Amino acid sequence: MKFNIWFLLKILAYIAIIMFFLFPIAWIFNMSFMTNDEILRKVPVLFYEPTFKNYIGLWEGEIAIEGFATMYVFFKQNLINSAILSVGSVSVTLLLGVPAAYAFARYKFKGGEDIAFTLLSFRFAPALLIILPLNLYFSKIGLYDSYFALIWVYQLITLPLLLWIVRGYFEDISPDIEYAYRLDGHSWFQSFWRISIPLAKPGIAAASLLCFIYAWNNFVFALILGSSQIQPVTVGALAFITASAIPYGLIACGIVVSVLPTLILALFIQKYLVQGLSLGAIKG
Amino acid sequence: MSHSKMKSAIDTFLKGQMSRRDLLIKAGRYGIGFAALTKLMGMQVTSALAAQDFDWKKHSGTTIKLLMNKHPYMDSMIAELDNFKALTGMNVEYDIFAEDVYFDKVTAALSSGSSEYDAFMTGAYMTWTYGPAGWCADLNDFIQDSNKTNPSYNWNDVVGNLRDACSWSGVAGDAPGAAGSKQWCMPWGFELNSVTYNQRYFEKAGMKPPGDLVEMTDQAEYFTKNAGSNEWSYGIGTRGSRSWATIHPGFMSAYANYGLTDFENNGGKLKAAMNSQASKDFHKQWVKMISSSGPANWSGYTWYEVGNDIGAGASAMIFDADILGYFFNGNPDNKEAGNFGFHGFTPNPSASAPTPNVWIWSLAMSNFSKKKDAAWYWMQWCNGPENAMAGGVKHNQVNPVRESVWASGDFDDKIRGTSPGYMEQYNSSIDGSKIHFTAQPLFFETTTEWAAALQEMQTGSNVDETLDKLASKIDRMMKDVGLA
Amino acid sequence: MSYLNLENLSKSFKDDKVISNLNAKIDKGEFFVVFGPSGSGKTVLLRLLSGIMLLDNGEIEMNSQVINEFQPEERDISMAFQNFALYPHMKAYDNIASPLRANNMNIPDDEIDQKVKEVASLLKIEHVLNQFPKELSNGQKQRTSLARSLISKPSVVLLDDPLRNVDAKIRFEMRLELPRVLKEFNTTVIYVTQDFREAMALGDRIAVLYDGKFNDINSPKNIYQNPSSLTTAKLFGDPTINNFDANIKKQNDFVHVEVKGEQFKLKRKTNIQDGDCIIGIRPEDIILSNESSENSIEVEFRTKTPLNLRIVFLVRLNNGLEFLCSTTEEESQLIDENKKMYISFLDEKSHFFDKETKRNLE
Amino acid sequence: MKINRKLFPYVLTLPALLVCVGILIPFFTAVYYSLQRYNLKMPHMKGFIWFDNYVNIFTDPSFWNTIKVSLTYTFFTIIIELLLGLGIALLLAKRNWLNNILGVLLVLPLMIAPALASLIWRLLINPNFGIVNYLLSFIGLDDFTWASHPDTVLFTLIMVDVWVFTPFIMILLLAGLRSLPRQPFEAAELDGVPEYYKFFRITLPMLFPFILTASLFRLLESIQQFDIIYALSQGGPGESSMVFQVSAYLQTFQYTNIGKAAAMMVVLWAICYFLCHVFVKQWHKLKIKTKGELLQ
Repeated sequence: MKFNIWFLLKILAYIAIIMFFLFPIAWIFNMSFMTNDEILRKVPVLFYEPTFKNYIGLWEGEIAIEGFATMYVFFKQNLINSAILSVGSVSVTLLLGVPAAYAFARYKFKGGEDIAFTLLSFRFAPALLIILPLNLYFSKIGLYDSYFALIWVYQLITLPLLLWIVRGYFEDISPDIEYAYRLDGHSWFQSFWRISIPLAKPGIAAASLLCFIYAWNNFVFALILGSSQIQPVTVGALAFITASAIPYGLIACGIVVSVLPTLILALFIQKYLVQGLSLGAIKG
Repeated sequence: MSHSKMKSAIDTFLKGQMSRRDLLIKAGRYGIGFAALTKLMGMQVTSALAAQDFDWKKHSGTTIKLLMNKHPYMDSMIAELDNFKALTGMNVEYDIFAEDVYFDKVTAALSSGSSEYDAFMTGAYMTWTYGPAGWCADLNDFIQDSNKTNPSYNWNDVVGNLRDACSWSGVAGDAPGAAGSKQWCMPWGFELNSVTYNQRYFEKAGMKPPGDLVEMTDQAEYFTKNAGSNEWSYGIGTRGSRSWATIHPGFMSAYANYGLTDFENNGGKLKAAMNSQASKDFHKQWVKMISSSGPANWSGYTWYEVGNDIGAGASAMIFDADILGYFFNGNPDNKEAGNFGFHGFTPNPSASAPTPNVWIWSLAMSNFSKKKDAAWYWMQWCNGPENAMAGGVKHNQVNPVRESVWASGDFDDKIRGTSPGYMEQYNSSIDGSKIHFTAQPLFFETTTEWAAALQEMQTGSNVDETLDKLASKIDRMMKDVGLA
Repeated sequence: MSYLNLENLSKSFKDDKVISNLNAKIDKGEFFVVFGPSGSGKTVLLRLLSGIMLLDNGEIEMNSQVINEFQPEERDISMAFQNFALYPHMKAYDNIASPLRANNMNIPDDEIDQKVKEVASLLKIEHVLNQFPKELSNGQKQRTSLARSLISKPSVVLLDDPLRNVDAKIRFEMRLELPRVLKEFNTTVIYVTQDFREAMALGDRIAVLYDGKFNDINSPKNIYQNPSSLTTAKLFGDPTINNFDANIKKQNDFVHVEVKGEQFKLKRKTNIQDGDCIIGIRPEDIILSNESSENSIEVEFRTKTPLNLRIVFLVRLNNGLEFLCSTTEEESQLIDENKKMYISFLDEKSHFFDKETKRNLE
Repeated sequence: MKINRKLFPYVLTLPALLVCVGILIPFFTAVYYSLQRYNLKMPHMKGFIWFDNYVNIFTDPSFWNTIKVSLTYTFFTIIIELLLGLGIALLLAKRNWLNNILGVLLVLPLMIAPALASLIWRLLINPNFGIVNYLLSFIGLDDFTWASHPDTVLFTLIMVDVWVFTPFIMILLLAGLRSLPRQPFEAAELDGVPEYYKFFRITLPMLFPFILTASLFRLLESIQQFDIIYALSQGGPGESSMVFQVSAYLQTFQYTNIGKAAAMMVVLWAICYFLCHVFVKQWHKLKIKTKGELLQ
């Protein structure tokens, strides 16, 4: 009987988790096929004729409200901007962060921990504290409104995150495995590339996904440091609210579309995430 | 060719010698559709301007950049922008940001002293910050300079209260528009705070729009009490977020209607006046109304939720910007679109007319601009009489700031056609409308604190004590900057 | 001229001198065993030789070339790790092939294949080549690791206690097999162990590592029979060597020994000085009997226990001194513990050590 | 090309450091601002006043309220997210199709930008149209006040924060759980050790470094949370949900009181620095305990 009670509790836990975390998501998805009239009801409508108007509008960038006005959205450009900013940031972060994480994990060197802590401390410099001076300097040196500048600033968010997560994974790899590879006649770089990185892959994958999400969702840096030409979806989606309506369906639709790239990335990465480091002898 | 005949017809129309209806009839006769007519009209306006004794091409080839808020005004400007480009040979770029973040963007951009943007949208209150900070150019330097301003611009055509509201001397307590004021911005479109109500609901309840604040409270209570069996959910929509935006619309309009002021001005020294007995009584009435029959989540309500609720039929009436009602009434995506009535509201039983506080979307010129003269070309075009007319008649530039637009039959037709009662609301309110706040540098600090105090009162704090606390807090803030 | 020349090697971690002034000359093709108790720095020594760690001081000379600053991959030295250090994400095959795929080798795939299979068959692991390390038994892991260290025929192979983590049966098998396999590769082997039997079974020479240096470098037989110090003598032998503070006096062909008032004499020659020293006698060099004889001493039986196919007796002298004696199974059966017991010493097999320095005095 | 082995770690880490160091200039500029009377709209009053801004905020009771609210918010979000995230990670640790799919789907809340997520939550809990409110009405909770009453506002904000950020903890702990070496578990199973003992004596200690890393980052974010709070309550009603970032945001962008805002942010920075320092120290201690110090 004891087994059954545990099993029941487990099922209940699954249901509770799915309800709390996924019901709002399902509802957002649902709303993206509704008109505002259907969304804004005292008693929610469950059966309605799904409309693709929101999706079409987003894609075409032009939403005509008959006999009233035409609303323009730049969502496609926002989406492209988000992609450029996020992919760019994560790439730079991987390039800079993975070797640094390795060094912190593997070597004890003078000032090493200080450097690691300093890098972490960038993470807790409140954005509000630095944003105005940053804007001032970027304007002065002509970096205002450039992808380059934003990708640079995004490193403050993504780099420490990746560094401190991946570092732990490198620490879990027995150094002997790398030494063995060196003794086989491979250079440091080869051992780093073929041994250390593959073995830390789940950590790198998880960290990259999180970095991507944080870059994708960033709001304030892009808003202040860029013109509307390079704004990501987070800023762009706010412009759906007009003086004549809060188009919740459109907002929901924007959320669905803006989440898709991240979701696809997560599905792609999940192979590494769930694979885990189940390789047994990794810890020496 | 019919086009040339049509052009002359348009000229006649533009000179005010032909009504819009006649023009449309003529166009129909020549087989010209509405779209083509619009285009033709734009061209004709442009050519009319181009014919002036004014060098519109002076800045040909110059590119200016605007920082704009996402707004119907902006949309109507963009729709006409090609005409400006054709007229001047200039190029115009613009950055548009959502209203939620727009002013943060402006503050960041201007505080950096960057010459990125030449002109931008602003509210009058914001220039109480931007002006003293040295971010805005004084537009008097341009308006008064006949070399820079085209002869038909006619600044005095702009509603006087609004022109005043957009200027200030920078001295705390000085009224906007008083002697020594600098024209920090110029009005582009504005809002009066009045009552918009759901006619269907009011008919069903057998009511007329409220005559004063007490009646409004009673009516709102009726709607809230009877929400269960009806479509609506509550009686009265007003803003309630912890922000200056909660104070300036309906609340301030009503406050002023009772003859109350935010500060006592003793020769440039300001003393908070929110805790006068009359003010306390007013607050009690107001808090009673929103507590008993405002939205259940009032303390988070922003303008777009106020609009959304009446648009979706949740609230029976709102006391907020008239254009909010106008726009939500016009957008057929809203369930209750077309059902709204408009009502110039006099909260104080002993007052004779409404005294709406105004919100003015304005245009300002960045003091850091390296192309001020060129930017001015765009500005005088943008709210010049021709474009204002085009915006008012063809687009959604409501409320227009020029008397000439209000006087035009076409605009009148359009408004009466789409929103019955709106004109009456406007006419009854406009004379008493102005900025009822005391102009002073801590406008945002004091109004935000005020809103926070309102929230506290709404959730049960003692009104008298809360207001005393608020007043002493504001006095302290004033003292810190040497104004008390 | 030796092939591998270690001169004054030193390495310390913070204040801990793990290796200090270690010297050795190792010949080409030699099976050189480094033996030492745990924590004596054996692994560190191998890491210094392989280039994983850098020396503080000294010189490593290989084939007349100082290789101190060489990267691990440049040294032509391979190593089998105590924990095997197999690449978990590669199959056994790829683990073994790894050294052949290093970029300076340029070996075609079919040749690699052939070599992997060769060495796998030599080590009897052909059937597991397609498995991942986590699917292998410890013995198979150990052979894979060995195969990887040998396949590229490096000049020097370092084996870091390779039999430590495998069970007794495999350990025994491998002890037999290793010399044969290593011979095939005709390579210089430095083999680290903390099992003196393993050291004695495998080594051409044994270097005994403690106090950061090699204290004996000698053939297994010599080390056992003529340890340079009491410490070495204690390390070799199980049960460990009996040792007592003693006073000796040479007389004719005899050495008179006095230990805590008890006196006996050993018939042997020596050149050491009369006086205080430490005498060491291995348990198997003590004859245990129920009958007294010339030079025998009466003892009291305390306990006995089997150890490594021998029986170890603990006996006590009248003065309270305790001895460990070990006998074969058969011998032990001849001894009746309930009767009086006597011990006597194999005269030549006793060792004298300096009281202070613990050096062998002979 | 040969790089000195002593220098090598620096070669690997310095690029990352250099890229971030650019930020130090604006940081120090901001610290400098915090020592000035500096309100953009009152340029004539600008001047160096040493620590007056700090004295002012620390003598202002509303700032202490801000600290209290921020720390309360941080404490509860972290505790709840940690427990929930750990629970979910344990529930999903076993590999099967359901867990694999949930492992991705449960990250969805994190994928929605908090600024947008909050907008949707405003609708979900809207008393007139919200589905959540509608569902709650069946259990008699239809007039739950959510973010519009001081008694419930923190609960509401924490709930949304938990909804958004629990997945962050979950991802890290799930990856951590799955990377634990198997030997100790196998050994424990052979010994027939009970489940709870296995959890407290093996799983939890081995997972601890992951837990520390995850909570460290959540801590830094939570104490600096802005999007969710600003979108849902703007710090209200009254001062009941006024946290650091909202307060500093108002000072910066609405009141243009740069000096005071910078002082508040520097205080926040110092709190983060202190907490971070404690965490990292613990983290190192733990590492040494579980793994032994690296030789090199």
